[in-house]
Amino acid sequence: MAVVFEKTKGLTDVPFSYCPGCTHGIIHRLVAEAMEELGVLDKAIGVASVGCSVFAYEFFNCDMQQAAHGRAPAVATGIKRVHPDKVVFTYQGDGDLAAIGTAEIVHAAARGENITVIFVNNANYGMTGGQMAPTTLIGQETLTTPYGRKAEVNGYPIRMSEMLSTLEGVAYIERTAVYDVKHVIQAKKAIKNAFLAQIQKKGFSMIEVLSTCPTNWGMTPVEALKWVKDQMEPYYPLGVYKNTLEEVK
Amino acid sequence: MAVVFEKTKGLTDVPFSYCPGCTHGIIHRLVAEAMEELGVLDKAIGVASVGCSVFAYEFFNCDMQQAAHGRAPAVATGIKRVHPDKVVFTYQGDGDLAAIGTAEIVHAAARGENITVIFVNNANYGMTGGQMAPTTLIGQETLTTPYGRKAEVNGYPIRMSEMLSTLEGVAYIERTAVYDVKHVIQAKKAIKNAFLAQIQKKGFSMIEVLSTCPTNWGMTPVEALKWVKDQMEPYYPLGVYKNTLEEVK
Amino acid sequence: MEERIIFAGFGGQGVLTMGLIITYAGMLEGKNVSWTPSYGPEMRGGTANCNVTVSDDEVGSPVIIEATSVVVMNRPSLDKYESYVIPGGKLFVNTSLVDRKPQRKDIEVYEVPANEIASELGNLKVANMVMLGAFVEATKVVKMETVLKALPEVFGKGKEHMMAINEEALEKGAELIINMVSTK
Amino acid sequence: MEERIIFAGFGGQGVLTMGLIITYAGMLEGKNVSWTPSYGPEMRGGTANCNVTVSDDEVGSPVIIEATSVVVMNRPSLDKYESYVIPGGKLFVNTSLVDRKPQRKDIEVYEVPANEIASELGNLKVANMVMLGAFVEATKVVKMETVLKALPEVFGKGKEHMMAINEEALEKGAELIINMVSTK
Amino acid sequence: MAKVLMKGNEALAEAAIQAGCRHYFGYPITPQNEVTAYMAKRMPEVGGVFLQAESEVSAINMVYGAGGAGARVMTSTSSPGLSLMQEGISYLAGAQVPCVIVNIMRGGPGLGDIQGAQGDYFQSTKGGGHGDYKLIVLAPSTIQEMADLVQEAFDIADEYRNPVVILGDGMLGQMMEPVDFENVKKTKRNLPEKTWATTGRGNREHRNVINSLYIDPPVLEKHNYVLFEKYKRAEQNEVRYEMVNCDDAEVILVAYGTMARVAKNVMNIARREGHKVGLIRPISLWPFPKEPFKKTVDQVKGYLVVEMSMGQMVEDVQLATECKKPVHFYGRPAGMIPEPSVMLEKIKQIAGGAR
Amino acid sequence: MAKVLMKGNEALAEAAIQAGCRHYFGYPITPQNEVTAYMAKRMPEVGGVFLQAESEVSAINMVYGAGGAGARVMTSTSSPGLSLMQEGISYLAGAQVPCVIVNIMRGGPGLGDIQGAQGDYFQSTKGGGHGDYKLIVLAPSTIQEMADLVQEAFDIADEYRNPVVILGDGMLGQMMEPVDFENVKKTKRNLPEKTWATTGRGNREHRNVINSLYIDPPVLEKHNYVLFEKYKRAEQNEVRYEMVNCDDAEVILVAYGTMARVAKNVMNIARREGHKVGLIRPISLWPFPKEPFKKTVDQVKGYLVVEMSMGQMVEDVQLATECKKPVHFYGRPAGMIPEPSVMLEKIKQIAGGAR
Amino acid sequence: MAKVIFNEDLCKGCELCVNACPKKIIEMDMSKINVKGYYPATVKSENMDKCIGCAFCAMMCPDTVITVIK
Amino acid sequence: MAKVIFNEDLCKGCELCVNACPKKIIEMDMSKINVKGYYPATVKSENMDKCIGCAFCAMMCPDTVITVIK
Ligand SMILES: Cc1ncc(C[n+]2csc(CCOP(=O)(O)OP(=O)(O)O)c2C)c(N)n1
Ligand SMILES: Cc1ncc(C[n+]2csc(CCOP(=O)(O)OP(=O)(O)O)c2C)c(N)n1
Ligand code: SF4
Ligand code: SF4
Ligand code: SF4
Ligand code: SF4
Ligand code: SF4
Ligand code: SF4
Ligand SMILES: [Mg+2]
Ligand SMILES: [Mg+2]
Repeated sequence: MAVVFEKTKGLTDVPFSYCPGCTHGIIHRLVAEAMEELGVLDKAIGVASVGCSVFAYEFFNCDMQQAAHGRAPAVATGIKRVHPDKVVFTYQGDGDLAAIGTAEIVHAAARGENITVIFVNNANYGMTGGQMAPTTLIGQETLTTPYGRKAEVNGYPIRMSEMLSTLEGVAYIERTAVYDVKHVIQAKKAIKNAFLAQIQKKGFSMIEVLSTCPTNWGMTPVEALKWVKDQMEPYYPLGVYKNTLEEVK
Repeated sequence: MAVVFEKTKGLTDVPFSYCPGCTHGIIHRLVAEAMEELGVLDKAIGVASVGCSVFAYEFFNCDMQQAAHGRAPAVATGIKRVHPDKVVFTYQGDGDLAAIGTAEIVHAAARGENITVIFVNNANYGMTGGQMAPTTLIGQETLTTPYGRKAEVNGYPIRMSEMLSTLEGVAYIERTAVYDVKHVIQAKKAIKNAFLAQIQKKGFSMIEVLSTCPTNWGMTPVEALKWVKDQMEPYYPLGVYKNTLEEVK
Repeated sequence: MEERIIFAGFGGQGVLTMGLIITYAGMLEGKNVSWTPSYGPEMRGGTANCNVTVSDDEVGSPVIIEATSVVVMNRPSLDKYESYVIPGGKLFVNTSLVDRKPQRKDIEVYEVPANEIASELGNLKVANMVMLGAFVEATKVVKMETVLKALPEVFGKGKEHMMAINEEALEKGAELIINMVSTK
Repeated sequence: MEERIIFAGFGGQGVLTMGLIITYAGMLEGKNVSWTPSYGPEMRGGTANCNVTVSDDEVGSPVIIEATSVVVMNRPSLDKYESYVIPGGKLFVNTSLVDRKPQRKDIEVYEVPANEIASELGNLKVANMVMLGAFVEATKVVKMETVLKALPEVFGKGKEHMMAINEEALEKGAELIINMVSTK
Repeated sequence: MAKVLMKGNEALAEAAIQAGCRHYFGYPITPQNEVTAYMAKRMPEVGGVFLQAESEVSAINMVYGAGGAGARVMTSTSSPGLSLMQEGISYLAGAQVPCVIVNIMRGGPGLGDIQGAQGDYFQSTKGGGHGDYKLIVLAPSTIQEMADLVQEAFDIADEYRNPVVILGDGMLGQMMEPVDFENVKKTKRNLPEKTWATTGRGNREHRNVINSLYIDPPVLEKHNYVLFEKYKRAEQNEVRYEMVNCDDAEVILVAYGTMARVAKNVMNIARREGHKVGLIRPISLWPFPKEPFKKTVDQVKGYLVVEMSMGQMVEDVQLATECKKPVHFYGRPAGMIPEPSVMLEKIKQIAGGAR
Repeated sequence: MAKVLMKGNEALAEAAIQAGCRHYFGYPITPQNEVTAYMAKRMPEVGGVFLQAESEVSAINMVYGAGGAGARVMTSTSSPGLSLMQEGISYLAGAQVPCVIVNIMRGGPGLGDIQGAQGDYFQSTKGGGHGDYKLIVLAPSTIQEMADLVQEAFDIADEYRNPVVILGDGMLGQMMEPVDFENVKKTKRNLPEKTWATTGRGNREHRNVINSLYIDPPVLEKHNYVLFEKYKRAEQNEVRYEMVNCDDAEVILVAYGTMARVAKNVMNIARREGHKVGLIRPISLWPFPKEPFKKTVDQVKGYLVVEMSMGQMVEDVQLATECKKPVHFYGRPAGMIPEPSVMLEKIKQIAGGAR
Repeated sequence: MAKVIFNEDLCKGCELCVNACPKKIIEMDMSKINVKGYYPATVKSENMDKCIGCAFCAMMCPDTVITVIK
Repeated sequence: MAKVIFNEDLCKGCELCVNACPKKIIEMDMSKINVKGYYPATVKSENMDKCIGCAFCAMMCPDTVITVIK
């Protein structure tokens, strides 16, 4: 009998620290598989951000740096400018990327910095116990929007993929989800495309992944998947927002 | 004989500190006239940013705060949340707003913060002697792009009006210029519209004004106007990018 | 009088609540009290504990190194906290989930099969209340009646339906100690 | 020997350059030198000045309070810096743009109609060179021939066409002093 | 209102609201998240404003705007967040904008850990930001005191037109103790009206301007002297400390915040063992209390400074004692609690004459 | 190469390039703009990278990335910019990333002014960022020394895996003096290979990780001790200072950077007037030189610390002298130069026995 | 014929695999608690032959618990 | 009949008004230097009656030098 599916070499043996059913784990696996399949693990340098995925530096089986909250794109820029031929990526949450790190992500994109960003949008700050993120939906209850997010007070959720796609330096942006197998497969394809854009030196690439936070959403993991599909996806449409990739076989 | 044109009450008696022919002076006047004509001078609170216009707090004839570099939208937010019925505006350069202050402007816009932003785009950092700004054109020589701005190294100029218009909290955004009388008149109309949006509590409003920096561009003031028209305007198209205003007579 | 108590177990076993109830009851009885929880990501499916002090005097260090009592709800907590008990102090062990005996001989050990009793009561979630009943009976840090007064305050609105079973669990735990002592 | 010199005037009058030439020449003559400019937004159409020290010893404070010489190219600079000259020191005044006499009696004053001479030479921009010629002749801080060597270094490429008139201006300034002294 | 059992973070937040704070700007960070969450819940109830900023940098600048506009305003954060606020803090001090800044410290440097620690003493007391300025820094050691000092902090901020820092740690933020809000002192100060605030000009004769730029050095220098006159007043009037058992003490422990509670325990144990040990607990870390050292320096054999850090306040103690007696130090960083047994050992050594 | 006349900012930049720095990230700010401009021009010529960041916050984090990736990397800024870098600096120290950070100080607090000043001494030497860490801080006082110390700074950074700060001021940045780059010492240290850098794993056995997070307090504590072992080594080996005329001095001036040049002048004047005056010039501000004070404290009547600030280094001098002799202070903030006549007056008072 | 293997001690009992399996053969083993304190997922041996080796379970598992062979 | 009045001491000699005037009647007065050190803009008295009071000059002046009456 042949192995149909096994754990990728792109991950270390350290067990994930995520809550049960948190899709950070799936996304980690996809990134690791993409790197393994593209054969870039030995020249990859990843940047972990501050959020639940802060320990990503223990999980990805490649060189890693841990960046200050929101600054992963700046750290990745520093690395990439030293090693332009290595594959550099960041793994960032929505609080990290869309709140405190707004300037860094916008300017990395505008510079066309030749890095790949994995952007995990779970509509809240998981690590700190479930506060509002810039991506929190209107009406969504969080620790800091106990009466539900109100547009008049907190403004509107930001669609980062759309916003960043207005910038010329961007080579590839796609929004994906991992709430079922079909979307997991598509997400992996997207992540591979993003790395390919970097390998082809096209410029900045980012994959936004709609993810769950069952713990802070107060749902079972299965309910959480459904919430992504029913509540998040309508506001955050999936799809390719920018693509300058050369066709590859 | 009647007075056809005289200095607005919206400005103090302090002479401008700008270089000869710098259009910061024209833009100041338009903002002040707009406030005077809308009758809001006594309830206006302005925020000066860091750049050549840092001394704006001496020029506008209303209460003013001087903000740290890039943080004017945050300062304005603080003010507006204390005095929601006052008219709060910021006056920011392109280094201030589009570089160091990127997070603050994006989030003020996303929040639909009910303030008015005057954004003076002169394609460089005037105050510090003419370095590259995020808005510096490809090929443009500055102190920090002595060989001309190169897309591969410094990325692409950011079109802030376009980018911010993707955000839902935005009520009004228009890009204008002041290189001739016709455009000066249009810019003033735009600035009035932005204040009106605030008065109508529509949310965030911003007027981008293409401006000159004859000193650092190494041109005469008249040449500088022409450069705005010939070089800047094609990359930064003028026009209304977002408008949720109710029609006013 | 100063009681310094550590409650420890898996996250989800309700050890923070146990501590909180004692703290609240202590306050109701006019004592000086302090409650300090563990916090942070290790809580995520990891272990939890809290330090509780109930004292006639001002409460000094909120962090307990020399505990008058320790309550352990699982094995890792026994391993970690057995040494914290002062000589002559009390150690409460949830034998349902702890598969070894304590090694200390200079302390009083109370063995409480809390999960089993709770499951007899029909709700595994009240294992902590069983243990708490035993603890209160054995230590008399606070009166059982004050604990009953503290319960609704700590649980807050919406948990009224749980009161009966919580009280029953407390009683069962207390009974266990009464029987233990009388048979000693 | 330590010469501490302040050059001051409007921005655009070339006072920083005057200082730089002396500094450069001093360095060429093996002296210890230091040049400190004013900077910042007040330069924008405002006043400019620089502090130059030429010394046999290590240069101490780069900021000059007790100047051996002061060169003022306009009226505000005279008002500000007249008091900086040490007793017995030298003050050079561009009388073309300064409409009052210095008040100090304990110093040597040199009156140089620099703009007028420059305009006679056909280029207002070399007023600073006229003044510099006078200054060098009167102070001998550095040799005129070293100044001539320093010129191309300070002006850099692309200004070769200005050399002749610059030299002429320096000479005119120097002549003025020579005549002044001989007529004294 | 009877005593209520509350987390330090929550007591602090409630006390702020009772002190008239109606504007809070902050950004989540452990271990102060309960402040943010509490404000999010309570502010709408009292008609106040809770706004989650996009970062600590923005939060502190919103504080600047709101404080400059005349509001009682607060922000709270923990160590890395406070580092991000340093530019803003320097501006607040320079422009004389009153506000309250809470730092619930954790282990550092960098991302460090999230346990309560005291490694930010220098940052708050000496100046983490640029330029010559001072913050008034208060360090509570009980939950009741957290509530009490917050009230005081707003008053001090308004009286001096200066930012006031509440320097707590993760332990104080997370622990629960009973608090009596009746107890919280109501303002007794004669606070000046905020005639300088940017409220819109209205009928006012002059424009109000909030600013820290003085491009002409002599003017900035004058402004610096104005600030330092104010600081001198604070040094005279705002010093706070607690002395316990110092009358006959041969060895005096010096500690603040959570650490002082541990030190008090150790002092009691040492007393029971027959050692004459006292405790000085600085409550205001700036202005640093020099009097208790002046009063005791002749009588003691030495001081033992204990900190949950590698040693920071110890320098101020050395300066306050004018080096007349040995100042010993024992500390642990990273959120580890210095061990009572080690403290006892050191006390004995000092009592025995160790230098 | 003969002596060249250069601005301090430019000499610094050129020296960095000659020291092998090939990566510079920065953001414009007066009075250090010439560093940025010079790097923009020169880096492409030597195949290096100049990148203008979108802010100082980004710049310092780019430095983190590049330094962690093994490069010799530098940033430069002035006071407000350094405040914005504090979080990043704490991370750099925590993760042990070598780099050189230049602060060309100006007057503060807040926006202040743009004249050279020395108000950021505390920020750099005590810790403007959060947590327990130390930066090695070098303060040049001539343009030649700016060049020399930059070379040294890169070596120290690499040897200790720690950020090194060059603390200059606007005056030093803007003034021109002749520099001899031959003079710049070439590295003599035996620098370890950067086997820890994230260069991509390649054939390496282990993964390299740059990190400052140690969530378990005992582990973080151990890491803190590792850092402080390193700092202790630095305290032993990296102390730098200059002593002038101290042998027979009754009064010793203490000053660093630009201020030390003024002090030297005053010392000479005082000597001419017959006063026995010396000068101690700390070059490393951290580790602070204690030896020159140990050596002189018995012989002098007192020290006069002069700073272009309201008084910051004075505390370190008090600590270094162990309060054995009076330490007097005279300073002016805001970019104003303390007046020689006042200094002379004070010298005479101290010589006369003033306490 | 296909087979799934659970690295049981890594399982957090989230049930995403249960939810994903088209054959509905995965269930939680309530008879044991793993080292992490969860009831782990399992396929009863009698159901294993219904497995089609589609690996849907493995693709949805966030904790890389599952290996699939065929 | 219209007239422009220059607040001469505020003028920085930038010539934007010169450039804007449709009647081309504004010029720089090279005969004097104002307090700021610039040659100020002016309309020669013989040209003033050509002024149409359009205020273009005033609208382009960055330093609020010009008042227009009509
Ligand atoms: C400067 C700073 N501010 C705040 C924090 C606290 N903090 C840690 S994680 C986090 C939010 C993470 O949210 P997100 O990026 O959405 O990641 P998630 O946990 O949801 O995956 C915050 C605010 C910090 N560590 N540093
Ligand atoms: C934190 C900080 N960084 C840098 C500076 C220096 N600085 C002053 S103005 C300026 C740029 C201003 O450019 P812009 O906003 O475009 O305004 P302009 O002068 O062009 O009108 C900079 C970088 C500062 N004051 N504070
Ligand atoms: S808190 Fe939320 S995002 Fe973080 S690990 Fe748990 S479920 Fe995932
Ligand atoms: S430097 Fe440029 S932007 Fe600034 S005042 Fe001068 S011309 Fe205007
Ligand atoms: S491989 Fe497919 S059929 Fe088999 S257990 Fe997994 S999901 Fe079910
Ligand atoms: S998806 Fe993975 S972790 Fe979740 S229950 Fe199934 S095997 Fe366990
Ligand atoms: S008002 Fe019109 S016509 Fe008259 S001077 Fe001005 S621009 Fe010329
Ligand atoms: S536009 Fe104004 S400032 Fe410029 S020349 Fe004309 S009058 Fe003078
Ligand atoms: Mg998130
Ligand atoms: Mg600009």
